Formats: sequence, C-alpha cells, structure tokens
Amino acid sequence: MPVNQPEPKGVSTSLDKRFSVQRLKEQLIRFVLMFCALLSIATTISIIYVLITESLFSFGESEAFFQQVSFKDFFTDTKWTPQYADQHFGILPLLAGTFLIAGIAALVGIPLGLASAIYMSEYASPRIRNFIKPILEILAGIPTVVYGYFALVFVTPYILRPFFQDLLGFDVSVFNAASAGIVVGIMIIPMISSLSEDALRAVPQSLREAGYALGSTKFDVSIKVVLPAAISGIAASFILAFSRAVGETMAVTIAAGQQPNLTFNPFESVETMTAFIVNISMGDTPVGSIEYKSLYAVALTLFLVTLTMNFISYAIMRRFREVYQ
Amino acid sequence: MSNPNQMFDSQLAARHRLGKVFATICFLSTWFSFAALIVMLGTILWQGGSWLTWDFLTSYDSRMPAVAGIKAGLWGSFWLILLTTLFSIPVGVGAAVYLEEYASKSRLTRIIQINLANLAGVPSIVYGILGLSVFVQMFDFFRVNPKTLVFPLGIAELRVPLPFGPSVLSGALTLSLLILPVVIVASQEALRSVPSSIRHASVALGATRWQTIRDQVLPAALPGILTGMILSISRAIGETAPILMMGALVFVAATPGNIDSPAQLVTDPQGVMDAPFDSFTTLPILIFNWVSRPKEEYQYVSAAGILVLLIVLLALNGVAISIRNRYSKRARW
Amino acid sequence: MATTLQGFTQIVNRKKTLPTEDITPSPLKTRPMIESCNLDFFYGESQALFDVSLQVPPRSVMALIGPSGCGKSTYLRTLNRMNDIIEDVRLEGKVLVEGIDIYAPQIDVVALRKKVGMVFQKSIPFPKSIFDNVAYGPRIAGQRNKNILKEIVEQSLERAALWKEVKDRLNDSALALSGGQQQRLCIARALATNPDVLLMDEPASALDPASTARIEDLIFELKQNYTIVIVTHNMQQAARISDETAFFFEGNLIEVGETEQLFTNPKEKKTEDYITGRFG
Amino acid sequence: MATTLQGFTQIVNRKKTLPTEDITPSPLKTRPMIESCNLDFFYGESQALFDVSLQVPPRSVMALIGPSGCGKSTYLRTLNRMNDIIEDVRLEGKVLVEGIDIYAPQIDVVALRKKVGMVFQKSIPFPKSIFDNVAYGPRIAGQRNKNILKEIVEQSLERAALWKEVKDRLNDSALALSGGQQQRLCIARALATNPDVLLMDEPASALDPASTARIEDLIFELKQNYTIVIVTHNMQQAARISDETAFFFEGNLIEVGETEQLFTNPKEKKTEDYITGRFG
Amino acid sequence: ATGCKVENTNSTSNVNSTGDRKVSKEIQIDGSSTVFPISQAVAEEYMKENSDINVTVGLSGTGGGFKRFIRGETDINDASRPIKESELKSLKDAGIEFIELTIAIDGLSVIVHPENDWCDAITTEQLNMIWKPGSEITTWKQVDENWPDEPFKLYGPDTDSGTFDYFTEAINGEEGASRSEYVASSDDNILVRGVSGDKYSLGYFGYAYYVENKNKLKVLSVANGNDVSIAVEPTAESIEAGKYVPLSRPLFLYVRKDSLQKPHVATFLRYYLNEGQNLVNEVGYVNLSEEQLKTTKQTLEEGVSK
Ligand SMILES: Nc1ncnc2c1ncn2[C@@H]1O[C@H](COP(=O)(O)OP(=O)(O)OP(=O)(O)O)[C@@H](O)[C@H]1O
Ligand SMILES: Nc1ncnc2c1ncn2[C@@H]1O[C@H](COP(=O)(O)OP(=O)(O)OP(=O)(O)O)[C@@H](O)[C@H]1O
Ligand SMILES: [Mg+2]
Ligand SMILES: [Mg+2]
Ligand SMILES: O=P([O-])([O-])[O-]
Repeated sequence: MPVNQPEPKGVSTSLDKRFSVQRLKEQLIRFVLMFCALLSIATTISIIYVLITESLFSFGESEAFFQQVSFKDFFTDTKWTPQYADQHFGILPLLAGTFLIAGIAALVGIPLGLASAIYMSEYASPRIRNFIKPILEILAGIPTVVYGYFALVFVTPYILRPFFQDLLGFDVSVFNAASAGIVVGIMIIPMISSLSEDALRAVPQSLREAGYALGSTKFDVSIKVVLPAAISGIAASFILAFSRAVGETMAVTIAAGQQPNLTFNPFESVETMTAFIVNISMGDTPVGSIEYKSLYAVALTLFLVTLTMNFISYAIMRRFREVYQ
Repeated sequence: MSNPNQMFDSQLAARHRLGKVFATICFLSTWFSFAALIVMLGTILWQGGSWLTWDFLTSYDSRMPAVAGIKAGLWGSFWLILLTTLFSIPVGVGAAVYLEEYASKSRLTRIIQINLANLAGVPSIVYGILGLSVFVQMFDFFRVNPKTLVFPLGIAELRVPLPFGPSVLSGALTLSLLILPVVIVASQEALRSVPSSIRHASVALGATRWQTIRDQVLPAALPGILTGMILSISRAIGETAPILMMGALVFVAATPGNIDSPAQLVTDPQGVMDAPFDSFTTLPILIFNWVSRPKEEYQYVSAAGILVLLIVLLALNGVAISIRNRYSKRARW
Repeated sequence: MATTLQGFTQIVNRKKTLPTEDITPSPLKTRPMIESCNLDFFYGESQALFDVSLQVPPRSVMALIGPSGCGKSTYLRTLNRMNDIIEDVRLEGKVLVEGIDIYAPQIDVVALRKKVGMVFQKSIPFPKSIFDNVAYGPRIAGQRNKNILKEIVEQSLERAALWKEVKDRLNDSALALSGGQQQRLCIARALATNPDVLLMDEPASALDPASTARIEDLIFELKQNYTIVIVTHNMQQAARISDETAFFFEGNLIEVGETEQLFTNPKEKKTEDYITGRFG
Repeated sequence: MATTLQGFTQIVNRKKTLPTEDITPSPLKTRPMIESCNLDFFYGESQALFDVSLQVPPRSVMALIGPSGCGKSTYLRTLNRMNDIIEDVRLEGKVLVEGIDIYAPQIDVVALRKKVGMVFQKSIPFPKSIFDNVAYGPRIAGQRNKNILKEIVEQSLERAALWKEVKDRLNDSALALSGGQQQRLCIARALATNPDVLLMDEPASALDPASTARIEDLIFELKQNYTIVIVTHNMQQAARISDETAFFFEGNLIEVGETEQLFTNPKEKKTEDYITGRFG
Repeated sequence: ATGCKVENTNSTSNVNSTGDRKVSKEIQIDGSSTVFPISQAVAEEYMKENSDINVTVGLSGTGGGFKRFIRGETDINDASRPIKESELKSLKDAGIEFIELTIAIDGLSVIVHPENDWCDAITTEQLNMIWKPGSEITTWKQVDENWPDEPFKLYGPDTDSGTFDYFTEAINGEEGASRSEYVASSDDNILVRGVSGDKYSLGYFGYAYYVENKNKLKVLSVANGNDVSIAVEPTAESIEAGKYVPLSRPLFLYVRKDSLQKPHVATFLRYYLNEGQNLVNEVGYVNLSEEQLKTTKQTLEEGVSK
C-alpha cells in the first residue's frame, strides 16, 4: 500500500538521534536526577543493614538480639523491661504506646490541618493567607523539646486535668499519652495545612467556576470539586504527617512518661518505640549488652510496621487518586 | 420538571447553613492552631525575652546562667542548615523530578515511592545511628589509616578528612537524609498538580523534556516545592537527637572554621573551607542541655535560646516564603 | 414553571417585596427575563464593557455576536455573577433577572446560578467519571435517589446528543473524551441542573455539523420553557436559532434587534461591516 | 524557504547526512511528506484508530473531517508522537515523515516535534506573558537575541491576526485573554517555531468570521512552504482551504481524495451522508 | 581533583585540627550527662586561662561515651558509674590503656512534697519495701501505721540513667531491680515538677536538683538499715564525710594513657583536681574527702609518669 518504502535500516535520516551537546546534556541531567532518586533506596538499604546486623544476625563474636531473644517472646510477651533485673522483651507495650500517641496526634492534627488548609485556600483573603501560612509553619520549627514541656506544663494541668479529671473523673497522670499526642498533633499541623493548601490551590480555577455555575455553594465546591481534585497531595500530606507522628521522639519522651504500659488509656503514661530508642542510645547502657541491642530490634520493628502501613495506604491512595487534564 | 427545582429550593437554606458551619469550623481550626502557637511563643517570650541580649548572642556556653551564651550553637546551626539546604534541596527536587517526569510507572518507581513515605517515618534517632556509621565513621574504612585530602583552590585549601568524623558536614549529610523524604514527596505532589496539557503544549513546540521541566513545569510547581523546603528546613533546624547521636558536641568554645562574624564569611576563605569539617554544637542541643540543668535560670536561658532559634528559622524561611507568595497566584489554566 | 419561579423568589427575595410577580400566570414577553442597564465592566484598570443595556425576553433565544475579544463572554458572565470569582474586577450598572437586581446585597448567588445555568467557552469537565460529572448538579441540589439520578443523567446526555457514544463507559473519566464529546458533556451537565435561563458560550464550536444540528434542535426545544443567551461566531447558526441578535464591538453593544432584521437590514454601519465580513 | 530549511537542518541535522534534499528545488508531490501505513491506535483496551493509511503530499493542505469522537485528534497526535506522553496507549503500523519512520527507535522526538508543529484543539497558553508564550519556541531553540525574538513575536502574532489586539499588552498574562485570542495566541506560538509541517486541530473553532478568514489566508500563504494537516468541522472551510480531504468515521478512514471531488462526488455512502448532514 | 594531596593523619583525635589558624591543642571529653556540668565548668575556667587549648565536652551518656572512648575518639570519658566488664574487655581488645579518676560525689536525694508533714526520715528498709520489684505497697499507711492512708505517687529516673542503676543497687540489692509502676523520666527537672505538684508524692533523683529546688521540695533523711533514728540528711558535709550512706555515689573520669602523655592533657587534669574542685559544689555536686582526693591525684601522677 505505501508508495514509498521507509528508508532501509542503517541509513541515517535527518530525524535520527545524533550526538549533540543538547542531547548529551539531556542524558546527563536524566542520569543525575535518577541518581538523586536512587539515593533514597541507598538510604533505606543502609538503614536496614545497620539495623539487621545488630538485631538479626551478627558478624562479630557477640550475639545479635534475636539470637538471644526469641521472636515468640518478642511479639507475645506483654512486658518490656530490658533494663530491669527481671528482663522481658515484649514489644507490644511499645507498639501500643507508639500507635496510641500517633493515633491521638492524627485525630488532632489531621482535622485541624485539613480544615486550616481549606480555610486558607478557599476562604481566606490573600492577605490573611500570606500571613497565616508562614506563621503556622513556625510550628514545624519549634524544637520538639518545647512541645514536650508544653504538654507537661500546659496541656495536662490546664486542659486535660480540669476537663477529664475534675469534670469527668478520669485519673490523668502527670505524664500521659493524651498530652503527648495532642502536642504532636499540633506539631504536624503545618505539614498537613501547608502541603494540602498547596494541593488545593493548584486545582485550576476553571474547575471552581464550573462548580459554581452549577449552583454550588462554596462548601460544595470546596468539598466536592476541589478536594477530590487535590486528593493526591492531601493524602501525601497525611502520610508524611502521620509518619512524622510515629517517628517523633523528644516530645513524647518528655510528655508521655517512660513507662512501657500495654494500655490504650490515653491518660496513663506510656513509652513509645522512639522514646525507648533515644533513651538507650543516650544513656549509660554499655554498648554490646542485650539492652543496647534491643534498640536495634525496636527500630527494625518500627521500620517494618511503618512499611506495612505504607503499603496499605499506598494501595488505598492509588485507588482514589484523580488526575485532571 | 418542577420537582427537582422544589427540592433545590427546599434544601438551599440547609445547604447554606451547612456551608456556614463548615466555614466556621475551618476558620476556628486555623485560628486554634494559631492560638496554640501564640500560647507557646508567648510563654517562651515571657520567660526568655529579657535574657535575649547581645551578650547572649556573642558569648559561649557557661556554667553560670547569667553569662551563658549561644555563640557556638548559632554558628553551628548556621553552617549545619546551610549545608543541609545545599545538599537536600537539589537532590530532593531532582529525585522528585525524576520520579514524576522521567521514570516510567514501573515497579521500581512504585517501590521508591513507598520507600519514601516509609523513610519519612523512620525516627530521627535512627538517622543519627546511620549518620554515625556512614559519615562519621565511614564504615571504619579509614580506621587504621585516616587521611586528609588536600585540594589547593587558589585562595584557600580544601582539606577533607576521611572519615568525616563528627563534623558539620557529617551532621548536614545526616540531616539531609532525614529531611529528603519530605522534600521529595512535597515536590512530587507539586509537580503532579501541574496539568499535563502544559507539558504537551511545550513538547509540541519542540522543547526537550528537560527544557519543558525547567521552563514550564518547575516554575508552576515552585510554590509547592518551596513549601516542602520550608517544612523540612524547619524540622532540620530543630532536630536534636540525631545530631547529638552522631557526635555533635555540647560544650565547645569555638565556632566552625573560627568564623564568628558575617564579614569573615567573605574575608576568610580558608575559614569557610574549614568550617564544614570542624566539630560543632547547635542551638537545639544547647537548648536541650539547658532545659535539663538543675538551676532554674537555665529555663530562661533556654527560652532565650528558643527565641533565637525561631528568629533564625524565620530569617532562613523568609526568603522562601516571599518567593512562594509571589509565585502562588492561583493557577487559572 | 410557576413553582420554580416561586422557589427562586422565595430565596432570592425573602422579603417578597414583589409578591405580585409570583402569581402573574404568563408574563410572555411583557417584561424581560434578563435585563442589563448601563453596564460597565472593568478588569482591573481596563474596561471591557461600556454602558451595555440589553433586554432578553423570556422564552426566547438571544444570540450575541461580535469579533473575538469584544466582550461577549464577559457580558455573559455578568448575567449569573460568575465574575464575582475573579479577583480585581469591577462592575457598574444593573443586571436584572426577572426584574430582580442580582447584584443587590441580599441576593443568594447560589440560587441565582442554579436558576441561570451556564456552559463555558472552554469545556471543563470535572476530573471525575462521566456519570459523576452530569450527576453533580442534581446531587448537590439534594437528589440522592440512584434511580432518579440515573434517569437525569441519561436524559441530559441524550438531549446533549452524547448518550449513544458514552452509554457504555459512564464510569470512565470524563477527561478521556474527545474535544467535542467534552463540550457536549458540559452541555449535559448544565441541563441536568434544570435552570430557567441558559447562558451558552459557543456551545457548538468543537462540534461536527450533525452534533451541531442536534444542539440547535435542543435549543429550539428548550426555548419553549427556557430563556437562552448564546454566544456564537457562526452567523448562520445565529440566524437559524435566535429570535434576537445583539452585536458587540470593542465592549460596546452596537446594535440589537430581531435576528432576521439585523442580518438582512442592519441599522449600524459596523454591524453591516461585520456580518458581511469586512472587519478584522 | 531555502533559508528556513537550512536553519532547520543546521539544528536538527548538523552533519547534513542528506544534503541532496536541501538542494532539490521542489520535490513537488513526488513523495508524500507525511504517510501513515496501516495505523492502529489503542487507548488501553479500546481501539481508537483502525488501519488508517493516508498520504499527505508536501506543500499541500489536508483537511480531516468526521463526526465528533471519530479519531481525528487522535490521528493528528500520532503524526508528531504526542501520544508518547499519554500513559497506557499503544500504536501499531507505521508513520513516515519525509519517508522516515518516526516511530523507529533512533528517532529524536524533539527534532521531530520541532519539525512537525501542532496547534491543539483546546488552547493552552502557558501561564506566562503573551510575549513569553510566543517567544518560548525560538528561545528553547537557542535564540537569545532580544531584537530577533521581538521580531519573531511580532511577525507570528501578526500572521495569527492577533498583533493589533495585544501589541500594547505583550507583558500581560496570556491567561487574561479571551477564548478566541488564546486560540490565536496558540497559533502564533506554533508559527514562531517555524516548523515544516503544521498540524492544526480546529484552529478557528472559537474565532469570529473575520479572524477565521485571516487564519484561512494564513494557511493559504503557509501552504507555499509548509505541509498542513487541519481538523475542521466546518465543511465550507475544508472546501475553501484544503487540497485534499480525508473523512474519518468511528476510527476508520472512510475516504480520502481531492477536496472538490470528495465534496461534490463522494465515493462512499457514509461520506455522502455526512457531508449532506444525514448523520448524528 | 588535580593537585590533590593526601595526608595521612595518625591520630583520629586531631582529624579536625586544621592548621595553624586554630588553637593548636584539643582535649576531647564525652560521656555522662551527670558529670557533664563539672567537666563543662572546669573546661570553661581552664580555657579562660589557657586560650591556646580547646576543651570540648560531649554528652553521649556514660555508655555512649565509652563507645567512643573505646574507638579512641576521645581523650577523657565522663562516667557516673564504674566501667563495666564488657567495656573493659573491649578496651583491652582495642589496646587502649586508661586510668580511672574519682572526681566528685553525687548524692541521691529522696524527696517529698513540701507540705508533707508526716515524714521527715525514712529507712532503707522502708525504701526497699516501696521500691522492690513487685512491691504491693500503694499507700503511705502500708509503710508506716502513722502515715496517712493515701496512695503514693512515685517518681524516679528512667531506667537508662545511672541514678536508677545506683539506687536500685543500693536499696534493692541488685542493679535494675525495681518496681516498675512509677512515673519515670530521663529529665530530673520533670521529676521535680512531678513531686512538687503532688502532696502524696515520693521520688528520688540527683542531689543537685534538690539543692536548686529547695523551696519546692522537702528532702528526707535516710537511715541505713531499719532504725530511723540514725537517719542522715543529705548535705554537702554529710555526703562529703561519707555519712550519707548508702545513697551517695562517686563520679569518674576515664582517661586514655597515651593522651595523658600529652602535656596539655595532664595539665588540664591537674587543674581539674585542684582549682576545678571548687567548681564541683557550684554545679551541685559534693567534693571528695581530702583522702579520696589525694588518692585520685596520686593515680593521676602515676598515670602521667608511666
Ligand atoms: N485519553 C483518552 N483515553 C481514552 N479514550 C480516549 C482518550 N482520548 C480520546 N479518547 C476516545 O477516543 C475516541 C477518539 O477521540 P478523538 O479525540 O480522536 O476524537 P475527535 O475525532 O478529535 O473528536 P472531536 O471532534 O470531538 O474532537 C473518542 O471516542 C474518545 O472518547
Ligand atoms: N481575566 C481577564 N483579565 C483581564 N482582561 C481580560 C480577562 N478576560 C478577558 N479579558 C479581556 O477582555 C476583553 C473581552 O474579553 P471576552 O472574553 O469577553 O471576549 P469575547 O468576546 O468572549 O471573545 P472571544 O470570542 O475571543 O471569546 C478582551 O480584550 C480580553 O483580552
Ligand atoms: Mg469568549
Ligand atoms: Mg478532537
Ligand atoms: O548520663 P548518665 O550516664 O549519667 O545517666
């Protein structure tokens, strides 16, 4: 059918890729960028290497953590007392503590952050937005020690105690999961509000106009048009923020107490995995002792737990992502 | 056809009410967060305001609260954040560009994606452990035979010790790894929100992929990228545990490279070259230390330290914030 | 029809300052459905409309014609206050819908826009499925019933001459439609909300003759109950479907009149030049 | 033309492997400029083009007509590999430009797209100033000289019949233009890169008759040196400007032929039905 | 990398010393957070007089400090407990010789709320009843008939501090043997807050934190054994004199022998043991007795001369 056969292979044509500075530059840039992306994989591999060599197998003469403590004990024992004379290595209390606090933080931070994002993007005047957004971002820069103290000297005595203890009759300890969760929640607000606000504002104005033209209220447009179109960025901000809450260390070390309790009572003191890790690594535990090695086992567990979580959330996110134009 | 209209009319009032409630919730949420910040800042200001003097900025730490200062921490943090920014922002944005604009949606990219979210949740102290073995000790490669590489650069010599030891450089690299996930994910989302029709239009004009990214996509994504940068630099400047873990000092009566005035940054090239390889302390470490000291006055000293930290933070972010404000006119495409 | 009117005024005009209007059985051309009086419009400093006064009788089609950039879209957007959303614009003069000043402070813009529907010049589907695009309007108006929604969607798509092409892929993304399909989708979306007035900005610009004919038929049909203002560059189209035509030029309304009269016997020189193709 | 070609080959084809082509004074219809052979195209599972074989002679205008959603835009986009960018699509068959298989692995798509320019169905101005929009193409091709850029911009806007309207606001955002102005801007932007082949997807859909006439004049003028493929819904337009016309229907190329012949004496029943308006 | 030179650096400890512009001599100290204030104070004073010497102090904890000490990265390690068997072995393996210097004493104070008017002294046996592992004691009355029937609020350092180890060893006979239901914090200031905010509280932590917060707290005298009448109040004098037993512990410096051969390190340590001793009190710890100090100085001189 075609009248003209294509040029036979081997004969170069005017549209061939050929050497030029421009092409070389393109390839180089691509290569460099790929290297940047692979760096994150390298980081993970190094982390896993460091954690595994200390917890799973050991190359030195001393035994690794899991060569001394069985997986069964680790995952079923309900006590975590590596530094007491009566040693127990049950990770459950630390897991519970971690997720109790991260959960409270998410309950506080996600609604507040998202609502602030919507306010800034859809309701606030540019002047207010340009003022409030950077101000809220200061929250991300306050040293976490300060959050810990804030929980201890403000949240517990002036908010939790009057309300939950004096009014509702709960017993609120000085150190408790709730106060730590609340301040961590406040700490992650800017991450959610700023990133979500960017995502919301990147939604083309024409979509809003289309929404209004169909008789939408501002609420309809914000929730049913803009929010779904920005869901990818919003979900990403949630995941980052929740990850931060799980990984947060200093504030919970100060505010949540350091008692590995297997409890879901937010008014008791608990210990998180991170608090334990920081404690061991900056204390007087001799390096090489089983207590010291337990920190790697804890870190590895945390790593795997968050990895599982991320797989799940990623699968969910893929399903809900909407792309425009 | 009157039925749907009736429904519309009858529900309109309720919808308006819902809208008002929602708007109020959003409004209150924002100002609640603001209030939380004000309470914290207020307390800190009240405690530390009067301790924030010029002497405080220009003297080293001391066992006596009255004369304790943050000079070492101020310069340490300055160098640390400067280097962290220099490493993490290009690498982070580059990785995001690669993942969004170049990589095919293969399994590898998916793994990288999940991996990134996961790295964001690794506790900072673990990065400290990592930084210690990778940068500070370099897997003991140079254990028996530490070296210093010397590069003559005309006006000054660049002397790179191997391993890096507990230097500013090691700290900055550690912090860079720590904040990279946030920089990358935020940048990725910003890139993703640029409509692909813009890319199509550019490519159709004969622009290469990189030209399209550089001229069209990155400028449009800039506000979001800057947000990621602001958030992660804010986090980096306040981090304590990983830096302490990897061997930063607490008490040191010297500044990196012995540079202790802004003018020296220009007049002392050798100091600038040396600073990254020097030992250091940072503002949050000093604050952390002061907070746990028995003397009550240290509480005020640490409050003053926090104020300085926040001022430094605002100054650093100020540039990014103003650029972002300028670029973030609503996209109308 | 009477009920719709009632609903609108109940909301727009809660104080019922004009109760007599509700009962008037059929105002039939007695009073304009839409009326703009001495309308000036500014984008920042630059004025886009100059002193435009125009009346659109109910149940009729008004065509707006004029060279590109003359202010047709701008004018159309003033009629349902879509310009509210753009920053840094200013409007002077009055716009009345059914005699009610829609720029008055007590006006409920949501009710207004529900009543005065719009099809944009550039088709902008929501990044949702085809079904969700069309069902959007009824849903926000409170329609939850799946079957009714399905019916509305089918009917609207049918009227917009798109049903046949998309009936098997209602759950596909609307963004995967061709240009003309997107345009028809946006028409269907506007129809689904069941407005009283329909503002259409070049609704057939990306359509083939057959689809265009179907849309023109639709307009003809709608005219029985609706008031329609349509921007078109196609004189033949304007001639075919509109009762009256308004000619805009550089932000001014040059001439308005019965379509036939305007095309055959324009009063103004500029109009004549334009329709005989002597401009540009 | 000689200089243009030279410029182009200097950039794309620095080594001048085929210098003979440059000197050939006028290859005139000896070999098609664009040729597609048995082209199938798939969006995911659904096939959008079926076995399309079409030849466009150099320095001629080919009009693509057909009902909305029949695959015209899709076909157009295969000619400069714009579909590469969309995910999850598949192409079978061959596309040759000047006899070169553009889907061959060694092809430089950037050079291809520079050679085969495109105006999209929906106008998409960059969120930059009017000037920067038009100057973008020359700039990325390496043109830094301000004066030359200014000249190119003015000339391109002039040819796209937009210069007069925007010459005082070149630094304003392109997004503040009216629909028709944006469309002309996109034409100007494509002209500024000086391609050899121009693919135009309904370039006059949002334009008033006068502007349309100017664009048609432009096409006529361009035809002297360029090859043009244009999608249009306007039969009169197709008849006025094109040398050949191809009729698409449901992804199939039904008929292609000399425009006059196709409109006056179509071979296929479907073509006849379409041009006489019996479809829909 | 043209003209790149490689210099072999022999000692890791001066990897960071960068030529003549910097102070030439460095002393690197790391280790216990408990000892930190003393080392900081001495370093501060010492550097005022010797501007050519740069003393830096880290805060990695006793264990973390030993880790670096074993790697040869520091000259001196601060410790709030004697070196452990495993650490000793590692040092031997690394071929690092060291001396141990006792430099001050830290008292552990047992603290109650200032409004506590029923209890001024307590015996170690009672403390053991309260703090032993699995203790069932929940109210004051269970310990002593005369005390109110109110529940205890117990505060103590977290398990990772030297104070915890020492207290459990001294009171419960085994390091780490402790009841676990008590409020734990790694920051003694927080414990101060806790005890001072709760009328029925009891806690223990470093003496220095009591001294600085005397107005908010009440300290208990402690009797070794079960006879409350011999209880001793912790004061600088009683601790220094060795009367406040068993709740006072020594604090140490561990010094690398080859660092000791450098004159500036030796000079610094001499300063530490002479002028530096005046600072011990100032930062809240207790001086060694004359004899103890003499022994320490002797150990130092032996280490230097060898
Ligand atoms: N991205 C896409 N994904 C899936 N299907 C698509 C996509 N784009 C177009 N289609 C479908 O492919 C078919 C051909 O579309 P195309 O855009 O080529 O039509 P067209 O001839 O240009 O129509 P129009 O005149 O309306 O622009 C249509 O049925 C359309 O719905
Ligand atoms: N957002 C805006 N900001 C500033 N000027 C604008 C804006 N939108 C339109 N204009 C200008 O206002 C004038 C009228 O624009 P309008 O969109 O009403 O034209 P139109 O008659 O619809 O033209 P077309 O047929 O090309 O769509 C034009 O000169 C246009 O450039
Ligand atoms: Mg318009
Ligand atoms: Mg099309
Ligand atoms: O930091 P310490 O080892 O003294 O607890």
